[in-house]
Amino acid sequence: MVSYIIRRLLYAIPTILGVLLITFILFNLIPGDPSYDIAGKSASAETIAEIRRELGFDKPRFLDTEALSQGRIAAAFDSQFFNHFRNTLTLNFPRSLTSHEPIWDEIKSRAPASLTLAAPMFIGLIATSIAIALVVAFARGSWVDTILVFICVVGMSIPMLSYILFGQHYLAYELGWFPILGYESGMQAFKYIALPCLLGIASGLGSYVRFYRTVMLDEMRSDYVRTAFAKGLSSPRVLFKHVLKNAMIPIITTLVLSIPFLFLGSLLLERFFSIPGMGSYFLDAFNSRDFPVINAMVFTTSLLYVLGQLVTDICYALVDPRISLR
Amino acid sequence: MTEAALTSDIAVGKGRSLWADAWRRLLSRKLVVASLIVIAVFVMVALGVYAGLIARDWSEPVGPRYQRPSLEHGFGTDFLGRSVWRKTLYGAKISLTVAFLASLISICIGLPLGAIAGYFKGWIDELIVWLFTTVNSIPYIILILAFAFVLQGKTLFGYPLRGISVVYLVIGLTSWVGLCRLIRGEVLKHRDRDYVMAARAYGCSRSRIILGHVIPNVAHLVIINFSLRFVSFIHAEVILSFLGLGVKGEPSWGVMIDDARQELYRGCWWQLAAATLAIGLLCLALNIVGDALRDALDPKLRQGLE
Amino acid sequence: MAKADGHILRVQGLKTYFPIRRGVFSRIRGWVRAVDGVDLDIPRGQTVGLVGESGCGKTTLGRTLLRLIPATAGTAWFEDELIFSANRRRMRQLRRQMQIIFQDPVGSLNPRMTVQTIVGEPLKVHGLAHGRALRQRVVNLLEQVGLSPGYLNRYPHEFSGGQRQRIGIARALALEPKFIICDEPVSALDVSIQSQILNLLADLQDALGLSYLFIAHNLAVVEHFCGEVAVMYLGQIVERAGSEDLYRNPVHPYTKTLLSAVPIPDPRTKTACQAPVGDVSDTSGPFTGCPFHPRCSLAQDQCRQECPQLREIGPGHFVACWRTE
Amino acid sequence: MSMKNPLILTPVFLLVVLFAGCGGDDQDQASGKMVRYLSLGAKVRGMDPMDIGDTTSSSVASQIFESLYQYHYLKRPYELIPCLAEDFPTGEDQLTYTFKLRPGVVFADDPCFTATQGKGRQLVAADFIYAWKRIADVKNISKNWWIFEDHIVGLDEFRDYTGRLKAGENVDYMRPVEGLQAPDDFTLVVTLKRPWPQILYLLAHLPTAPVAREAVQYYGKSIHNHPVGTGPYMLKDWKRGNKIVMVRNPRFRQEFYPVEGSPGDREAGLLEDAGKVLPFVDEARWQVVEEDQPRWLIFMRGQLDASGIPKDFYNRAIDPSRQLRSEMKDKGIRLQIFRDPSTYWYGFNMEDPVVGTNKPLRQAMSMAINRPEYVEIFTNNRAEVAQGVIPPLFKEYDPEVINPNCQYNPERARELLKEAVEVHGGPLPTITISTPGTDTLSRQMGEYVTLAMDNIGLKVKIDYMDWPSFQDRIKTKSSQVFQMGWVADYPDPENFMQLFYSKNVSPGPNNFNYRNQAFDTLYEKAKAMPDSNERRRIYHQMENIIRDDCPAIFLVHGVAFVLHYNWLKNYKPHVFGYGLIKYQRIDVAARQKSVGR
Repeated sequence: MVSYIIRRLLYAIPTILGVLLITFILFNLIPGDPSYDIAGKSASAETIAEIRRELGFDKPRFLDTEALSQGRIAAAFDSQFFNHFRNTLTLNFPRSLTSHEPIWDEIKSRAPASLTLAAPMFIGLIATSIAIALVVAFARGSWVDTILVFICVVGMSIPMLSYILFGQHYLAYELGWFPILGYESGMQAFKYIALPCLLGIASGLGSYVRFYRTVMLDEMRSDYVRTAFAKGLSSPRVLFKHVLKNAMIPIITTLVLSIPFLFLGSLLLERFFSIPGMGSYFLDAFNSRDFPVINAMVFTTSLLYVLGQLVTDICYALVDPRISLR
Repeated sequence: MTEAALTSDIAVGKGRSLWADAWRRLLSRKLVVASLIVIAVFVMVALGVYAGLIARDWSEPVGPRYQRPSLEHGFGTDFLGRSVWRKTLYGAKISLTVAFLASLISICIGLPLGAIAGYFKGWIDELIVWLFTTVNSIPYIILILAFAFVLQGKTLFGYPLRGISVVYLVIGLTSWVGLCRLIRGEVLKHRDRDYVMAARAYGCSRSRIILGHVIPNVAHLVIINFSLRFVSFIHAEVILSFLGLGVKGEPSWGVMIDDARQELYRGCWWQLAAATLAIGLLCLALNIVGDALRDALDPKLRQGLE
Repeated sequence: MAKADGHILRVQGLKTYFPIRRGVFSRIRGWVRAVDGVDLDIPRGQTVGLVGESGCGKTTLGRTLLRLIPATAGTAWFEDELIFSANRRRMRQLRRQMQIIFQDPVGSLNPRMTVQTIVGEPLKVHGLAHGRALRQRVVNLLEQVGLSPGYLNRYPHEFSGGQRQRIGIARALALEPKFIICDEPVSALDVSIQSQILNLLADLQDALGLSYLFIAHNLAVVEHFCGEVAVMYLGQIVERAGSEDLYRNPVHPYTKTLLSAVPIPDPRTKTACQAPVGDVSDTSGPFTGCPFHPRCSLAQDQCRQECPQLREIGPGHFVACWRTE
Repeated sequence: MSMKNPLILTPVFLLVVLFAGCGGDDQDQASGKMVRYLSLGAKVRGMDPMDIGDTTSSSVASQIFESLYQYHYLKRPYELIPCLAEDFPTGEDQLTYTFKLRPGVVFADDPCFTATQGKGRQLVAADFIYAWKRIADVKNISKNWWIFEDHIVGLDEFRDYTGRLKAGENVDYMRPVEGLQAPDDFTLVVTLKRPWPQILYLLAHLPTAPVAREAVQYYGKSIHNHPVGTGPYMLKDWKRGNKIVMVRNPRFRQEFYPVEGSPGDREAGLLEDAGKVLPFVDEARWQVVEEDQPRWLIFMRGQLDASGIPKDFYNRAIDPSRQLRSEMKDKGIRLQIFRDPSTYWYGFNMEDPVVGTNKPLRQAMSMAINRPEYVEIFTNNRAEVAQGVIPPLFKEYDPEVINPNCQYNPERARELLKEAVEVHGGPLPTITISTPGTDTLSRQMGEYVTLAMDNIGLKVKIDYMDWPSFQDRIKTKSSQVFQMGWVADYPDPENFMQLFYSKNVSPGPNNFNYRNQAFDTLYEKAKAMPDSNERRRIYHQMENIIRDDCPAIFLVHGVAFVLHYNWLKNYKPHVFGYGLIKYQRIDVAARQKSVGR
């Protein structure tokens, strides 16, 4: 087990390096230079050049070939790519270019908001959809199944934007059941995340129910479930004891692999409900080409993702003894 | 045996492929047939728009601005007095093209990569697995945004990228991982099956085995994946339009919803309704057909049912 | 000795090992010795049976001979040609002469192809026939294996098990090979069908002068079909003899065990049932002595320490056992 | 069965918890505290004056920081009054300015003043010099160097010195700058390289506010989170991306509400508080709301005191005669209309081989746009058609001038297009218009312009991009036509004229890359002149050159419509000034009555 975990962690190294490389290349291809904005709208050409120099944008992209040809090895690696590499791997993220705020501080202050919205939403989504999927699986083939599945399909056919527009306008504004927007930390948060949470659950429910229904039907067709039914065990009991337990594997997968994306939050919901989470932070950073921030977020998310995969695999082994870890 | 006898014998023995089987199964369900008809209608509309037969004059004002739906203007008019009905029809072209080409691109990347990784194993496999793990661990939204900005205004093989081509390229280039992973897993199973062994035994080349034997046997996954993917791509187009990275200069459903989200508060709901309805109807049909396809094509499920 | 010496196939010291990887860096920590030093000759126009429990390496042996699995060591001649060192082009030529029939009639036929494509593809791959000629050739092949040409456009799933196996045989025959490895071709079939297929194979041998390596997991099938039988245990051949000789006079304890498992058509003939002791040993660890010793009721100290070699104990009867001296 | 209940109940339970949380309302309103509710369309980046370049951050930080001068709250046209300075500067020539500081100004209490146990100290002239040197310091990457660049004797050299320092070396702020002297604590002498008539406007600019050296040293790199100023408010709470809360600064110097205003102010009730001590509001709260729809909704709920009107809500608020609709009036909402110092245009890149050398083409494109219609569609008449670059807000604006290029004239445009084909020497290629913005409005404008150009027979395509990509395009001179606008920083048309000065070509502010000898000569002459009739004449000449050369399709000048509830007293929009909350008052009782309804 330990050697398996270590091996999986070692596998993560090329992935992380790949993420760094791909993001660096992509961000270098994106047009836009933050120095124009920093310099101000009336700035002269010299000011812009000075700022580029201060930010290190005038350094060579990958390798300082001139320094290399002169044999100055250390100087040759003083390039944008290697600095980016070094900073990220040592978790020495520079400050944001726009707010000058240390990136970690900002992530620490925003991730909770994203999680406060995303975690209940996600748990609610999973719980509700498993519950419905169980009902549907139990009533498979009947009109209840047909109607519920049809509703789910209709639900997932409507774009999320439509849900948000409807919810904010009618439920919050017209009916006044919820605050229109806003966010407070602590217990107060529940008041504000209620509506976005419900909308998130409503829009995601369809696809989750369908997915879980398939998973559960697969399980229900398996021999041991049939045996259990044949033995005369009552249906709900079989459903919970056998079907749900075995359906946990795909459910765990979706759960764990979603965690890094919970961290990034729901862009649309955060924007419309003014929740100061990672989603809007990220979008802002992107729109101002605040590359240190984007890099830090990409790096953190991919780290979380790799860890999530590891946890999933370990969970697999714990839930299903048939899978050996070699 | 004479030539005539041979032909007649063959004519008698008409075989039913698994595909034909699945097709027959699909057509036996009324709801699926209805959905197929809906999809066909949308495709016809899109083709009609391409041919210039439908909604060619979508950009011309037909009446005053922000007209409610009436007998005269079926779905009302928009901020420039253009017919929302025509825009909805025209949107079928954009949305279907985006979803279709994006699916095509992601299949063109995911299928060969997955098949190669699964069939060859070894370092090629490791490389491809590394590639898709890496891509997968970058948050999707970052990939989408980065690709969109990188592609915008660039030229590809001398063809300038803007508007719709950016949209489908972005969606296609960022969404092949799931399919690639799926195909790789399936090919790994198939590569050691006896029929592949047999092909190798009689000297089939590797490319012929992959193209002629393995891929046809995993193709049903592509088809199932394609139909479900189509839906998510139509939705992706809406999100991209909201982020301002969508189609410009032409009405797509995403653009219409984006327009409508502000118009809603002036009491102008028809553009939102028209686009949501169009998306909802098409996606509903696609989802039903996708489910039915999966039931019909996935041998594992079928065995379970029989 | 070089070359096949008049045999269609000669195998010497063939080893096929699979690595076992463990630990943080997936280093190779051991080997599964699926085939561990096999010598085998197959005379032209004859059938040699290869018998053993499942997992003994007989299928691996067959596939190694066709280079579907890389060999670890050893040599094999097909007529005058070295199989394992042939280059790609040469191997392609060799494949025309050596074919294989699989055990599983479902898995060995591509479910997405019609019979015509399945049987015709080898010809197409080797560029031997096209268009109408190809179809004619396929029709002939189908007739040869006893299938109606009307099935040409049918798909595998529309056939019964026996018919599917006939398709597999037709495919193997398509390239007009001299040698066919029959990898348990009948074990997945109903007993009534088994004999039909065996008869077909025998007829084909007579008509086309084929040589077979016939792999089976029980001796009953092999008895009447093979001129010579080799018994395999854990990657090694433990006894080899003429078919009749072997049945009448099994020497190796393992052969005796196998024979005792054969259902006896005549209830009057009673053989003492010799059930094997213990399980099939693990082939991955380093072990010494006779591979069969953990299960052998006759095992002695020597059996545990030294591995016996094949010795000729009668004319054409070879056995690897210390206890037969 | 036991597992079933918790599973199914989870969402129900969640709902109960969520709904239970609703309904709790603001306890502050009950306590009678005067709270001003505001919204922010973008996030506040930081509150270090040196680093503030965006209007969002300015509008917030300006409640805390003050500059030497400020704009009179009520008087129009806009006029400067002293703020931290005691009076207007003295100086015999146009090169030396001597500022006397107002005595008794102290920094707000803050832990950074360790010597006085957190008690804010007196403001001195050296604080200004220190703040301005920080702007000059290259290492600080300030957004505001353009303010001082090439104006003050010795400051550019100071900047060069900081640029030469290696990483890790500290900038010596004691290093003297010849043009910035403080003979005593309350006197600041500024020596200029050449006349700079706009100096006072810029010294009313937030970035030139004094900064306490103690604060910079105490907070180091996070100074942008800890504003320490002399203004009426102090920062209480700041959740990035969410909200900002400010409270009254108890040690704010005595300042009084103006006793005179413009005509009509008294009738509007803007002089009711004349002579009273500022500020009135106890607490100011900003809520970040990025999308228009939700902002409008919370305004309508009374959770914002004032709001602009997003384009698509216009018809709900305003009737066709530009009056507030009665249902809005019934809610106690008031409408204020005022002019913006802004001009919007499609600019031509004069270095582009197609449009740059083809004046008939530029004129034709300019005439193709029906500006009144454009104004109606995209601004609901909340803009004025432009005839040139100077907005009507400026006294240099000449209402008599009608620019033929700015009149909708498709027939003439088609004729000009024929000429343009001759000038080009062949059929015109498709013209590319770069648009900064990928949002709905930009897209709709793009659709409109395409239609308009199509109408005169010119093919255009719109390249939509986000702001950084757009800037990249402009600054590298690789655009053809670009959509842009300019909002003046101060009430002097020089701010607009610099956009056409040949020494300012990209990446400087002259994005047209417009070069005209005659214009340059006039610009250099006017730049050094104080306001006078002659200067006004020169500005007219310069604007005529631009109108004639047509380096841009001038579209509109902005007109702002602002709604506010009647409980917000003393509310008068201001286009240059920022720190205005101190003048405003909330009628708490009226709000409670209205919102409680």
